[in-house]
Amino acid sequence: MSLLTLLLAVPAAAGLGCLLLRARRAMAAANVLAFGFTLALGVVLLRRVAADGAVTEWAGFLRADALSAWMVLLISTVSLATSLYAGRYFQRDLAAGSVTHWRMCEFFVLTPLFGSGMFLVVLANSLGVMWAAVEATALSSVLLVALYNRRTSLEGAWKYVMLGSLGLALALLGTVFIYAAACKDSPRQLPSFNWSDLMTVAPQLDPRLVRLAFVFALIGYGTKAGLAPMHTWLPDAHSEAPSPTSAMLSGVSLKIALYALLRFHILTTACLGTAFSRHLLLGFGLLSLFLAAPFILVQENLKRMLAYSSLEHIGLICVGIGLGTPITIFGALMHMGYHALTKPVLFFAAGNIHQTCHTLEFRLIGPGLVKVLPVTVLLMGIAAVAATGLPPFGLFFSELTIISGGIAAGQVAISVFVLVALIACFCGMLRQLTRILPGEPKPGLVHDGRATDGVPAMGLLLGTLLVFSLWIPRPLLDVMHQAAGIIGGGP
Amino acid sequence: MGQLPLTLLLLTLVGYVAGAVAGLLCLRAERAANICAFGLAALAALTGVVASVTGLLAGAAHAHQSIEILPALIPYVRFSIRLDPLGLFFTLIVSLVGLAISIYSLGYARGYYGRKNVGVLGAFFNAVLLAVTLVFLADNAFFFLIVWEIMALATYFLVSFEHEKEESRNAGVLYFVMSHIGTGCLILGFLLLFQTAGGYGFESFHAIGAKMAAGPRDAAFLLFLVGFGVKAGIVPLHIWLPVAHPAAPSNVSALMSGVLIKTGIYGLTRVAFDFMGPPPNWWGVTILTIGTVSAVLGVLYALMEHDLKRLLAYHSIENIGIILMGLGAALMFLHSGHPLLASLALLAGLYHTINHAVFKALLFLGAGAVVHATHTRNMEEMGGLVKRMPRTAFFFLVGAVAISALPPLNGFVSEWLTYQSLLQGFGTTSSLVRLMFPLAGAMLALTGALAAACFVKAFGITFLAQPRSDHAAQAHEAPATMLAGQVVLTVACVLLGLFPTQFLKLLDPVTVQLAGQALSSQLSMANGLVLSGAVATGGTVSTLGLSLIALCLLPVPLALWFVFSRATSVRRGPTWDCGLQGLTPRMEYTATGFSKPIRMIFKALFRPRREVQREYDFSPYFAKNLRFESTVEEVFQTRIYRPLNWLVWRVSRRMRALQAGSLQAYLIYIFVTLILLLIFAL
Amino acid sequence: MSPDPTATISQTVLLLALSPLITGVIKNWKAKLQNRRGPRAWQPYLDLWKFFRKDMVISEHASWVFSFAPYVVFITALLAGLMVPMVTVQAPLSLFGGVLALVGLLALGRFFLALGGLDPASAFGGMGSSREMTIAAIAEPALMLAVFTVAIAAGSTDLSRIVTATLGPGWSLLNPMHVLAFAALFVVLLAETGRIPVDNPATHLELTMIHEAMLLEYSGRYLALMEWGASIKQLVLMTLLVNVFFPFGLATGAPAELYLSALAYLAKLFAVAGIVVVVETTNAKLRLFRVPDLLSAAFVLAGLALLSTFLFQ
Amino acid sequence: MNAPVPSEIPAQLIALFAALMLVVQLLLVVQRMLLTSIRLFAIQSVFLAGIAAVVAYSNSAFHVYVVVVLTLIGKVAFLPWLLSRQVQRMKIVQEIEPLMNFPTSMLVCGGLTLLGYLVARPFTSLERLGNNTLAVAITLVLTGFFLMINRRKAITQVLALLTVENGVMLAAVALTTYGMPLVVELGIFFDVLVAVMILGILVYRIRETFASMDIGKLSQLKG
Repeated sequence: MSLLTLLLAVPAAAGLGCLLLRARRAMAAANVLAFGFTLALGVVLLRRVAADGAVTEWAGFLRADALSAWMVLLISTVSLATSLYAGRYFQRDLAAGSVTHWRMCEFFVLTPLFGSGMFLVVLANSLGVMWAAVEATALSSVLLVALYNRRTSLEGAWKYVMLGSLGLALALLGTVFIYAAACKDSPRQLPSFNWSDLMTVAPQLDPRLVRLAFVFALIGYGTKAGLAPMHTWLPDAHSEAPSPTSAMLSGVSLKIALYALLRFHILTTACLGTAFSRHLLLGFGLLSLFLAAPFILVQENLKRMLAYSSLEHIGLICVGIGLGTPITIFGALMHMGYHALTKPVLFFAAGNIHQTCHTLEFRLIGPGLVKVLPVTVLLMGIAAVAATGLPPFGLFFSELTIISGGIAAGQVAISVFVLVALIACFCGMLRQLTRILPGEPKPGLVHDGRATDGVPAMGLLLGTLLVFSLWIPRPLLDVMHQAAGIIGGGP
Repeated sequence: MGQLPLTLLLLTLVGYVAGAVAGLLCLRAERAANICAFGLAALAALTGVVASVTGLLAGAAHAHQSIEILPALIPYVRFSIRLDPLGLFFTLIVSLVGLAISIYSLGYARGYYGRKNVGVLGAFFNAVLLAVTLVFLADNAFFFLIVWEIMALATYFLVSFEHEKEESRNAGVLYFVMSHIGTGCLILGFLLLFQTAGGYGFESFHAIGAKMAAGPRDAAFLLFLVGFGVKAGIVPLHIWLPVAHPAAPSNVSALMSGVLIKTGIYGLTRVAFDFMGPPPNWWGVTILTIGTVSAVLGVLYALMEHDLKRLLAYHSIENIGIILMGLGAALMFLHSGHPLLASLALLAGLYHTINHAVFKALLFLGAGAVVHATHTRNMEEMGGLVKRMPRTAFFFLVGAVAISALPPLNGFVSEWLTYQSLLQGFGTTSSLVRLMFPLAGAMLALTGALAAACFVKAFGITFLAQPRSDHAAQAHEAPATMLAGQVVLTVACVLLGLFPTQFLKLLDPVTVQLAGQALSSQLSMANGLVLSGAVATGGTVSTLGLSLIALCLLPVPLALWFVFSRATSVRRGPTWDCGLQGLTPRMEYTATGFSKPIRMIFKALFRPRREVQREYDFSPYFAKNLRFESTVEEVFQTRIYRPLNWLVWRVSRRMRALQAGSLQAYLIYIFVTLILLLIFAL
Repeated sequence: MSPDPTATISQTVLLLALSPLITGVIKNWKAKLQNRRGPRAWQPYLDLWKFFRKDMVISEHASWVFSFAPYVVFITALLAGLMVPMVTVQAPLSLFGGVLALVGLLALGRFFLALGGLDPASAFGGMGSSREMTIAAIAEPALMLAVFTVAIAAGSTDLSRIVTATLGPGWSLLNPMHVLAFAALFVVLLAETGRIPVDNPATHLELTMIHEAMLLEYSGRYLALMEWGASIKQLVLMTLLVNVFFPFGLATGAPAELYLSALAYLAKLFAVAGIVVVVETTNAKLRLFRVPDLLSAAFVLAGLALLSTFLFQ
Repeated sequence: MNAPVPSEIPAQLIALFAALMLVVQLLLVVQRMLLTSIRLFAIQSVFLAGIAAVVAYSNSAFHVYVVVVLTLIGKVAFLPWLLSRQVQRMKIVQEIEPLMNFPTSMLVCGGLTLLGYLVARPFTSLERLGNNTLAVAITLVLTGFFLMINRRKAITQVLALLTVENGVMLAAVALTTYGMPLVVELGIFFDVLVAVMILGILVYRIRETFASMDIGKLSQLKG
């Protein structure tokens, strides 16, 4: 079987397989294997794309260009780490009795399906199929969010699914419009709905229709990508989901929606040849950045704070793309990757903290975690340093790249704004984490023996992060440049 | 010897890295960790001293080659360093002070055995030294920013090293937040330069200011002023400094006060003299004014402190001010086209930089020993230590004399140079601006005198008279390593004070590089015995000569004694107690009391607030017990920062209402956005 | 250029010999002006002799700093004196330091004086030190500004050069700069030498004394050194005042002039002493927190002097 | 290019059905009884299916019949059945007071209709069949959206969501000659199906936990 097909088939198979084998270890192993395999496939795909451009299968139904390859890598890495982490996590949850065995199975079944859904998003060539796949990811993750079946988690799930599917309905309308725009020239036979073909005819599409289409797509996929002001579901879902799921939602799912949006953005730019979509992206990105900081500053719940920080990063990525110069787009892509490697670690650590302190409220956790969960706190600290954009980690470089690109593009005001927002977010994170990590722990809490949970997963991500912060291998660099070219409307 | 300095410097860097790694490897074995980490740091620092001295002696020979220490892996980030005189000079500072502090730490860290993780301390200590050295050597804006941030990060961990204390945690946060804001300004500043230069290499920034439009140029200057000013702790960006320095372990405080804040000075010098090209007049005026204000306010606030380490921290602000006076004057001279005077003023500033590094580190080390011995930072609970820790007391006294700019020690020399440059600056321009020079000089005099007052208080209350608490009474002398560290710096103080003309030779390449004049030959007369102002008629001083003459005069009183009073005897007796039953420590003059006249005179600034509660039986004049509390207000804290902070919180809480939890509200957000966009798209 | 021994030695001797006399003369004249007989003019010599002969009682709390201070005070005063031109234009140590060094040395002496006051753990000493340092601190800017004014005029901080400059043609008695600077420096002199209206050298009333409070625990030869140092300091400052502003008859080299210039010098010195006496008798001591007003007035005067150099150039 | 010139009849039919869909939508807005609302939705879907059928017939595009069938099975039969079963289980018959009273809601809907027409006006030329179908579609989407905002019961929100879906499908039919490619149609169809089922599950769980369907109660997650 061939590459892309495998990418889709393997996780799906793993997920369905988990329906049969009920043992926790077995299911966890299946997940790990599946995503490990996809990671390998991703690397192969990367090499092939780097070597000879886009890969297509099923008569162009599946198509992977540089952008897709990049996303495939992110998805596989984060999912792999997640499934690595999930095993121990649910072991402790089962022990604590906070989930039933049945619910746990739900997780191990749905997660690979979630994963393959995301793969389909980035591999599908037809915009319609892409839409369906996005919807599928949303649906598969809803039950994951509701896994704990607490009042709050149900609430979070409900908001997530309502806002999500509403947004996706709008996105579908946008998709329809694009298709309609394509139809108008070829009334006889069914026009191709493939993105690649649409790109070729883009200049002939009806500009007004495409504008309208992009507006709906922006609102629709923007909701799923958590762009302000459509982001409101994001903190609820992220904070209520089990930590592995939060990691996947924040690490990749947001970026997947963004990817879908990007496809429209590219198409729109190619059709209109104006900065229409760029400016919209820029605006929403700035709004998200601006909104994130104060919420981080006065946040009372650890995972919600992390969710808002994701909002900030998504905003930054949008700004990078919206600025639209090759440098900034490249920076945005870097940022996607680095953020995907960083944020899950924070969520894993939050998961450990949650399982030890049985709460996520800063006030109740209190100071002194470093004495309780030394290893977790160490890794979390590193991840936090990375996430707040301090060297020697990649986000520092990507942020600096975006800002400097902005300055070079003469957008001084925007760059200054971005910088200010980033500093504000930094201050917020610093203050909040200082409330819980250092200090003398509360009398109730003692050094937790099982504190080394999730170290492999976090180690994997942080190691990758550190390596790729200091050294981006040649083919990867090429692919990223290609991807930047694609987004930038290049070849 | 062309490549020697480079090789040695690389060795130094490797040494710091090794120290950090060693510290982390020996996490469990604290003794080993202590010895490895700080020992390696000391060795590396020693190498650094040698390297920078040889480099400076070699002059500008290999100033313009930039060396990649790591291959460039991320696009357009080049990890390149350059051994130019300015960088080498500051490297000398960090290495010299680092050497002393590392030796000291060998003893100091023992205090943490069993309580804290010495390995971590050593690792971050080395990390800071490494980062600071690289800051001074970096040759690429990106690289500079990276090491700059790493420096801030490592320092943050050191400041909140004793994180069990709420105080240390908050201090760390405050420090990091301020520093990060500063970094933001630096990033923007560098990007503005980059816009014109088109590269991030420092060589491409050289004299870039000349090519820039006035607007961006001034903007860049202000950004750099703020960015580096935060680190240097200029008023009003100084608030983190008196909070962070005391909270850190004493060896770290010494490192911060001696070296870390100098990175700000380095940055300003680098930018203003190397990058910005011929400066407009108001730059110099601004820096001179800021310097003056910082100097006076710093020392005034220092006088109000009775926390020994906070007092020293405020003095750092003062001395940064004095350094900036020199730099500002130099900029003004550059503007008015007097390279000679510019070099003189620059020289004064840089000389004071190294002097302050030396004696402030010395004082902090001494304070560290005292705090170590008395378990308190409150001077009101010390006293009488001169008998219990005589050596520490002596070293502290030397430091105090030096920082009070009293002859014959180094503080006097650099301030003398500053005076000279200010004095001769009067003639450089005929505009009203010239009046700034003598006024700045007068303020410098005020600063010096107040500093003397402050250190009479600091030394007198801490070390002299009777112990004011049991801790002080049972204090013990510091271990040998801690003393050794102080010895290094004491010797440095004396040498820098007595042999300025020899030392100034090292600074020649720096002034040549930045102001185009080598001065040491003009500055030294009578083959190095005498230091003269730039122009021979300007005035001369010879600390060495004065000391010698003083020695020659010493026989006079001795002779008098010999002649008149051989027969007299010496008796120890109680201090006159007005006929009471002996003096108790509670009758001594307190630090608060000592500074009261100043507090009264500068009421307008301090807004002192006093509370007196006395309980008495029949008459208020016979109080049974009396509680007196006197506080002064830190104007910038209460007038600027607290309101600002409050505002931010208020706004954030308001915005939080957006996320009210109702699905309808969220839907409405999307709905409105959609409709607006539709209308916009039409 | 390098200091020649004879001049140095002779000036040292002169300083040592002359300083008690000035103190005595002032005391004596003051008494006369107040219709008292007063001590003889040479009483201070006898006092010093007496102090040297007496046994010493040193506080049990005192440390080596206490014993070290007198020597520092004494020697710094002497050193400072050696930088001021007294009878000849060329001060012996002018090469080793000008007016800045002079101020620095006096400050060094004061530093140790104050420490010596704190050392015996007596509240009086602490009070004295605190007040001394405070007054010195606020006197310093005025002093430095006045010094700057003359130094700028001369283009040098070297006292001999300043004196020669003022001797030169450019100088006129009524130059406003000189008048103002002189006034300022005179006020500073009062403050630095602990004279009414700033301090009362005659009092031992605990609430008013400043300088005496620091000496309270000293006795015997240490006290002698302290007193002597104080009077040398006073002499130095007076000399500075007279020779910088009225450098008439200073010998420029030829030994023949020496006698003349010595006479002129004494005359000027006694004149200033007279002024001091008049001021002391006609004024009451100021409250401590009034002193800043006086000194800030001096600062303003010096500032005006500076401004005048700016205006009249 | 010789597109099949639409004869009058289909065009009028489509216009008629579209108008009827809009009318039903407005009825939904003012309808309180849950079961009635569900039936109204079913009726609306019937009209949608009708339009699709007309399109299929007039363009003789056979795969569009598939859409018709799917719509009939799914939106007319299955989903209403599912929802009404839920409602019966919960034994609540009518919606509590919506955020806006009915006159205001009607006004708002009027405004939205206007907006829909404004947005759609440039594109009337693109419509193959009928006119203003697109306007109706957009209006459906907007009013459905408004309905979602306006109602508090979980079920009615689901309904509203479905009407939005209808609007989208209408747009799809109206704007494109032969509807979308079959895969896409299928994908959309099944997504909607699954979505509603999952919503059903959630509603069920919510009822279990909160003993109510009033999503006004779902407001603990703040800030």
